[in-house]
Amino acid sequence: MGNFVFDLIGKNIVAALVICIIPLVFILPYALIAILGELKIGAWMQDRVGPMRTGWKGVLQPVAEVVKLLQKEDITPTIANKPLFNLAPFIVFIGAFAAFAVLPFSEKFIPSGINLGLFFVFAVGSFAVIGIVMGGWASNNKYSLLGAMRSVAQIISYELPAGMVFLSIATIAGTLDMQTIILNQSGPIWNWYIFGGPQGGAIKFLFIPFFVILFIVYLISSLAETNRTPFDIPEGESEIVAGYHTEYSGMKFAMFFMAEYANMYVVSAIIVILFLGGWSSPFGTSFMDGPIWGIFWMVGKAFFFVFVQIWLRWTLPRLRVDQLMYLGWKVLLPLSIACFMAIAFLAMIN
Amino acid sequence: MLEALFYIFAAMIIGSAAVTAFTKNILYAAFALLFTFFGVAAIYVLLSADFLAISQIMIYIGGILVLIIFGVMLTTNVSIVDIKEGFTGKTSFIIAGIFSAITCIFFIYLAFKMPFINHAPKDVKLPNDSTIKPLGKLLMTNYLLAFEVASVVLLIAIIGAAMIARRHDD
Amino acid sequence: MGFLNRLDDPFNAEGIILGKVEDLLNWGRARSDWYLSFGLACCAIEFMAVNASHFDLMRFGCIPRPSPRQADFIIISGTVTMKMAERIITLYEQMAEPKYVLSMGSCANSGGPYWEHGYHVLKGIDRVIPVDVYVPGCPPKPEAFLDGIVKLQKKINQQAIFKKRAKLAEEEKIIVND
Amino acid sequence: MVKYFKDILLGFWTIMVGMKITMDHLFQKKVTMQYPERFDPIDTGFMPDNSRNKLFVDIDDCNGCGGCERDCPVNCITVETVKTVPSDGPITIKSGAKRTLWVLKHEIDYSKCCFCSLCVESCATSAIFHTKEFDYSGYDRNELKHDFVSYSDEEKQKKLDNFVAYQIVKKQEDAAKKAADEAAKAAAAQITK
Repeated sequence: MGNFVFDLIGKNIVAALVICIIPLVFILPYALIAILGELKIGAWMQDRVGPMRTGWKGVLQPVAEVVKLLQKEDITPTIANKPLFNLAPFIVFIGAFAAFAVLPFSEKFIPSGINLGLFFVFAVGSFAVIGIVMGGWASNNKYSLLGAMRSVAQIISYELPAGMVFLSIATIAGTLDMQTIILNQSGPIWNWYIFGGPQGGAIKFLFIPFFVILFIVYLISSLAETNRTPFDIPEGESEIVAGYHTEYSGMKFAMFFMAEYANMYVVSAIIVILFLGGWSSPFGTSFMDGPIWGIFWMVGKAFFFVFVQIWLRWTLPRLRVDQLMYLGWKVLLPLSIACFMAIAFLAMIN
Repeated sequence: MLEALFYIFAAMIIGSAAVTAFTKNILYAAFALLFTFFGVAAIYVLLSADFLAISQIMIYIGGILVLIIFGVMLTTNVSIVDIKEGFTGKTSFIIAGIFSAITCIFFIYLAFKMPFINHAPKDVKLPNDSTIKPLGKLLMTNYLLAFEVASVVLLIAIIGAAMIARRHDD
Repeated sequence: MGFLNRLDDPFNAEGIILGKVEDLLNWGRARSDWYLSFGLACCAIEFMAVNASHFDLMRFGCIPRPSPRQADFIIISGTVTMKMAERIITLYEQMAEPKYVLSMGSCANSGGPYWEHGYHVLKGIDRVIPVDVYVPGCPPKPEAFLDGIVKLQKKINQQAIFKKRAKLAEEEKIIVND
Repeated sequence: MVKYFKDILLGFWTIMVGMKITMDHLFQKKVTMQYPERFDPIDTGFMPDNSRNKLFVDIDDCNGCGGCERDCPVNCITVETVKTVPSDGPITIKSGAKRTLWVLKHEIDYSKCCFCSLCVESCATSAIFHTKEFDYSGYDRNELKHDFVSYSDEEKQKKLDNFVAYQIVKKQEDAAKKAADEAAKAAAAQITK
């Protein structure tokens, strides 16, 4: 599991910088595609056509938005706390960007192949919380503060079920390293954890229901952690103007925007790595497998889950705060703990 | 390259810790702590203690710092809190001065007496592999009692918090 | 407005590059109009119809934003009472430059049915904030509203970003210099 | 306890149903009528007959009675007229009736108009009616004022002057006529005496 860029350039500072920049180069076009997808898929799901007048069938719409956001006036309210107000979008973006350090793109390329990849992703998620609180408080706006409060309550609540899912996978895989988790699932499609993992025999069928429940639990809690609908009460425009980014305009708002889309990719990639075999081909090791195909499968599968998030956004209404807490603490957490226990027990007797 | 990184992070820790100590705005102090914790985590990484570093980020930044900020923010009038309130005057300066002087002398004494390693020993190899496996084994065998006691302390804290937050009907 | 101001002065020569950059910037501004989701009276119902599937305001790149900080233009859709006018001024002032106003329907254009005897109605929103496009109708058809959007985008496309003063007409220069 | 699990299953099931609906709509035919490019209500007959769009005044058919101005609930119509003079010759409006008034100004302020159609109801000659035009938004409020009279200022002035001149002439004629009448009366009285 050597790093491709280190092999290519050698282990020096240039290679390190290149590795740092690759995720950024990935995020920017990805964000454009995701924004276009959000607009277009949302429109199609409502029998509309979406943006049509910018480029061919509106494909340049996100570019126009970036050009516009660059020109927008950058307002800092007079009574806002200026240092924190200006720092917050960067902290939020760092949180999203840092997670890319351990996300594998293929068998050969992973920016940093540390052995604690899952734990790291889980830990840097907390940066977003700090950034959101910082922005919400520094805006000196009651809606911002309310949105920040809601966001923190929500993210911290839903980190617990997500953590239980991570623990279950770590228990069965015996590692926190993403590449090893993916390697465990390589081979034919039924080696993926959602289909019971690599172990053979009848016990595999005992695993499947628990993994499916864990998969759904993580899908739901990942939506909550990225503040996506139906868990977008931190920025619920019908109640609190725009939540924690009410006072942000121009490029600072674009940073929040980009962090949200980067986070969408991160959680989708985590779903793919934990349950759907990461960069491994669904046709086994013989067909359409290899480092380049690995990038294709990894990004393709992750994009499918980005699509699922968009799909859910245009399907479901927003939850109320108490319903959100009910779902998090009374449904997802007990279910995930029960599944963790069951999987640990099954793994022990296996 | 690693040394340069070390000095950058050390400067970051000291600078943000100074902000935490000297700022008058209590929220600046809380947010400066973010950088202190982050710098400490980075230093852990440089020392090849990756598990400790990520635990530092998760527990201190994700947990404790959020808690502190939450507490500070929910307190009214955070930005105009007068930190000097209460026990002021010359006596407090004198007491604080004595204590600081004692601590300072103690640390200087330590600095001269401690057998610091100025160079990396030849035979010690920094682990390339993760520290997570030996850590888990040690926690489950040699240090099980300490581990369990720590969890009991946390349990007591949770029960106490629940007791305080309980609605008093009487 | 950081980016604009920096670009405003140092280029003195009027050249092709400036013109093309201006075209690009105007293109972005015109094609990505985020509007403040804000409705006042019966015109707002028609405005909602414009958002719905049959007319689809998003075709023009118009995306609703709940916060005035992120909005590019505000649609005054309906009767502006004196009390509401104060709020509209606040909202307009909170919007980030460049910002535009689209006045929709007779009431917003000039008071409409209340323009003569309405003691409580502002006689036209252009008495308090500058209006870019007036859409007539009571309320306007959704297509009439879309025509207003097209006209607004046309107007944005032709705006001068660099060397604004040089391009001003003579009488406007006098006003600016005063 | 049973209810708890039932609720979870029900919630999951309803989410699945909702997602199926949106997925179905993702591939359905889109209903959007793309207005500036492909939507032509007049050609396709989409526009209803009694739709209340831009008003139009056929000034050749307007006899200047001012009924629309009186009936307008928002007073957005301004009509100015002047009487015709015999020297104009035998003039008629389009529908054939005799024209007694020149319409010098027939202005409709669309920024005030509430498109209630009362002027259309009250027009005796059906000169004012709703067209099929609806997209006429402007950059200035005054662009929305429309004067349907196409006379130039000189023509208008001429018509006013004609009327004034005619009035003077008529006054003289009246006075002469009156004098003649009185003279005739006096003559008749003398005869009867």
